[in-house]
Amino acid sequence: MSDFEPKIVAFFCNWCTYGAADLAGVSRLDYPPNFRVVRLPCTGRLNPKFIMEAFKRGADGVWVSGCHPGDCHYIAGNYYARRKFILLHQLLESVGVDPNRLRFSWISSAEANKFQAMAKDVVENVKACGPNQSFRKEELNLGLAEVA
Amino acid sequence: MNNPYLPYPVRIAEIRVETEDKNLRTFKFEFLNPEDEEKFAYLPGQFAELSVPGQGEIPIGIASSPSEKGFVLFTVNRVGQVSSYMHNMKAGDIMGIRGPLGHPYPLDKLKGRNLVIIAGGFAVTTLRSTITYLLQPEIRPEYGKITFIYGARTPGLLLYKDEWMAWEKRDDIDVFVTIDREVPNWGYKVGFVPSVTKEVCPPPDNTSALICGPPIMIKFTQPVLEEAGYQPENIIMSLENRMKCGLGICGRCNVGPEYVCKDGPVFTLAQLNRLPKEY
Amino acid sequence: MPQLSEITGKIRESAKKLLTSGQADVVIGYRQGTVPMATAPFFARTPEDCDQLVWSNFARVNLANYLSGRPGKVALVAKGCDARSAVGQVTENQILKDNLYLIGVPCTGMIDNNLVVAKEPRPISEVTETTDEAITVKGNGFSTDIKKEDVLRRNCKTCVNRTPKLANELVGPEVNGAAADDYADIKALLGKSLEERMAYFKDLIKDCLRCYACRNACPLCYCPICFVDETRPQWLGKSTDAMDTMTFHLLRGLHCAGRCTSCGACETACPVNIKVREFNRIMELTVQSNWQYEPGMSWDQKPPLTMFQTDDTADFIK
Amino acid sequence: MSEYIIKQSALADFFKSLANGRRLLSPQGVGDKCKLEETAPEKVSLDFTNTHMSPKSLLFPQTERLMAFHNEHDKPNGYVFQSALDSGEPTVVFGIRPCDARGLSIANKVFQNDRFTDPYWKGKFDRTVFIGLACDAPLPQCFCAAMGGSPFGESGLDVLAFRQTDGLGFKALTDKGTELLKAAGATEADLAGEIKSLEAKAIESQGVKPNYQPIDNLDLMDLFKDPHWEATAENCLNCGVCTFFCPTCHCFDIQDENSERGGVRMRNWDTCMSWLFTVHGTGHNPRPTKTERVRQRFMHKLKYIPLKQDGVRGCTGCGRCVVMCPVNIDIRSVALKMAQTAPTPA
Repeated sequence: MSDFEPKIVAFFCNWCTYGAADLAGVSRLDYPPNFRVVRLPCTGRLNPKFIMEAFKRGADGVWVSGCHPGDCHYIAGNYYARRKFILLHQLLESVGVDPNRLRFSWISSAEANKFQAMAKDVVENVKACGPNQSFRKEELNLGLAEVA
Repeated sequence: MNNPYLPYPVRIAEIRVETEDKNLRTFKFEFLNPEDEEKFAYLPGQFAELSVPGQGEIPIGIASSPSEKGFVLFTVNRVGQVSSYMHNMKAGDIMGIRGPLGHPYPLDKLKGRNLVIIAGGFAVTTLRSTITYLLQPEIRPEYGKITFIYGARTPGLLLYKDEWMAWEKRDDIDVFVTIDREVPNWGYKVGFVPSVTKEVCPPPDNTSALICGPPIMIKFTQPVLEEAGYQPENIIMSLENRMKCGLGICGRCNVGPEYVCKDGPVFTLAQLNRLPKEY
Repeated sequence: MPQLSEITGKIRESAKKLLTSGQADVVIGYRQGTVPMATAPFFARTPEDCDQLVWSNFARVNLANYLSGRPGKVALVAKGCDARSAVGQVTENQILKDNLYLIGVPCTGMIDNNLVVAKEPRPISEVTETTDEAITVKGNGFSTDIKKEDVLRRNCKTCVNRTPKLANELVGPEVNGAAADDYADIKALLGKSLEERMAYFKDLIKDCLRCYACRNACPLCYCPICFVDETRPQWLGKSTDAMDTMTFHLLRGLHCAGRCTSCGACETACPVNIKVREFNRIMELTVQSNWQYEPGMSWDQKPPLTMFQTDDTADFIK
Repeated sequence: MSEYIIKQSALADFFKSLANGRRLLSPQGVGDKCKLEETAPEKVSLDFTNTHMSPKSLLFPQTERLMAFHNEHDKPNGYVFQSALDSGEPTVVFGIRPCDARGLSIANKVFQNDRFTDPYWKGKFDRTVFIGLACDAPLPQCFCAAMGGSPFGESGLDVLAFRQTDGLGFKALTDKGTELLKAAGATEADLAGEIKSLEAKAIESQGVKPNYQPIDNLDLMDLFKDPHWEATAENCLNCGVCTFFCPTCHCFDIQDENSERGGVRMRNWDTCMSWLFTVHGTGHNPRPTKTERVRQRFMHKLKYIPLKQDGVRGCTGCGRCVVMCPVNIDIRSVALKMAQTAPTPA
């Protein structure tokens, strides 16, 4: 399991965590390269179907990160988002999705160090869960002989 | 057994941007296996399913004429998943076509008659096929006078410019091209297709009309023809509906008991008058 | 113990009055079904129509489903849960409160046909019901009495709000529901391991046909285009893939969170008898424990997902 | 003579011989779990009413792979669809009800229509022998006789079996069926009279037959334009239950799915009750509301299919939609309303 490198889909708010990732980069702070980042205008834009789509297509983990409560660029987007997260988090855990696969965080654009630490923590947690085998679509059965 | 769901593999030989808004492109396909071209024997008015592996299929009228050998042409509007994907493909790419499907315009039954061919917008595709077919030297004498009325919103939205301009110079076809509103240096007609039809369409005696266009054009052209004395049996139209199989099986394109894919897409107005308007 | 005929009489009387006085253009209620153990929604538009309205132990469909976007003045025959759904339709601006009249029927629960069939597996050709406490099912050479409390729908057993308190009128004596729904089943489920839960839910939906009867029977599902019908992008495959099916059920549960009134219409509609309400119940419990919110209990409350508190607790967000 | 008998004592051997070299399917389980399943010969049961779902999925699965491609552009056949036709093993179905067999024969004329043959359906159809079991005690929701069928109907079957006091009687209906019975050692007998009287009794037990005949003679457009459709559809929730359970509903959607390695083109059951079913790319929808969609379903069953299939109705009277519909839309009532349509004066 030690050589398992998880694929993690990250949804970052344009105004904070995305900037933090940038800052971590220019500050030469090392963090694991397991993320495919989707930039959102606000975590309020995060439709739960995005997260389902990521898992469905085989992501081993999902990380959603936005502005600290009170810091939303659009005043209240992350407050609404927080309510959605509460439901989604509970629902997925209830149906047996390991909560370590799904991370929510608040990281401002100045918090490059927090970003770095969080990125490492997310990857470690997902690694501990192992590859996502139970909460994804099955590999397509092509039902064909290999191409000559 | 022949599998009608399985597309013939084709290569995109050429892509031509047809309109100024770049939403219409004409794809020229060549069959990967030459014997498939023989199996794909078609007549004007039929359509095919263009099939992009992994994206899906779209039913599109065949724009080339059976007289044009070695390739087939389709003009595709950018609308949904498959057509948008196709608009990003390039010459040399491989995809598939499946067909020919549906019934052609009943040209063999129209021999000896005059034809008025009315097209609106990009629905001109199968009529381009028809005219190209009819203008072959050995075919042309079998028909009477041919009148072609073609309209689009603006000059930039007219397809196949080189071709209709060449047809215009011929004396065995009358060509009337029109746009909705006057623009500078426009040397042709101005006005909607129904009014141009009213003005130029030949008398109904021994004449059949072939119409293909957007619903709104058909809605207003049909009464013009009827007023001019055309019988519903002699007004021939091509329909479209959402389709999947193209074989009269999957059940969504029906207009009453008739499947647009299998029993159409070409119907006479007389037939349509006896069917629900579910198209 | 009210006679069903008594309630039926009052519903008809009220409906006639509403239609003649012009207070309603249509009264949506139930009529007798064409097969045993069924009723059908019925739209009464004239006083004569009203004689077809009935009350039954099988009046399961949630008629609030027909409210969304309906023009004109509507009167609705509503059980406790249906009335809450109707109130929800008002709070979600699907219909104006002034155009809605609720004929409230205090309800003692509706019957689950599957439980009847479990008790009496022989083909049933006739059902007689006179009170809201028992039914008699008859078939070729048999006649079996069944007590309603033995064959109640799951949601009716734990129903707290049986009397539609917000209705414009009540056509029967108030009834008391369960003291409280303790969500014991859901809590027991959540006590299991992740693997067990995943296995449970996968097994739960394995027969799902994706006919979407649960969605369409639900008064909350009035979106003009449901996410399962979106094509660009297409969020859900159309095959019987288990994960696509799971996605549908999870997102349906999520979309109903804070809005579901436990009317059970989804489960009743399911042709393969999936307990689809499991997903809704998880969400109900979450909404209640976080925001102490119960939908459809007042005309002016805001649904929990359309608002927020700056101090909402979410310890899992790091 | 095409009738045969097998005594109770020899039935076990009969089922064994059916299973010889073939997959034997028969109804197993009770209630909503009753379905056609692969059955060991000793497990075949005659004690069932009907399967929960129609048997169409046997020949037309809810999801079926049609073709696939490998995502290898550089290889000659990479990125080109290859057929994934798989007709499965030779199969014998014992215990299909005549209504359902009739449903398959109606769908068969769609899948093998005047212009095209669907190889996926045909492959499985040709490899399957259908032995029907006549209904001697139809259910309250059954109305096959009113729809032109019979509890002893023969359409779509290779053999019709029926209960006798000692064992089963059989009527061979195709060469396939005769062969099978002979191979199983069935004894020839003259049962025509017995079948006739049993059939009459079974039909009688369905009660009074409503008369749907006027629909056949009414004009398509008169039926279509009749004002009752608005009210008929008013209840409808537009779910797909009726279509998914119907033995003759055959509509499907074709979908592509991808992975890194390649992709599959598959077909999935679809339903005319769905808005998406007919919507055009432009957003125009020829059947925009539930009224049109409900009308389409009933017109298709009771008018369009009869027009295309020599008067055979597209409803077999199996009663599934009647009991499954969450809002009790009963095709029998709808058919009666249609039959009462006033024709336009000529």
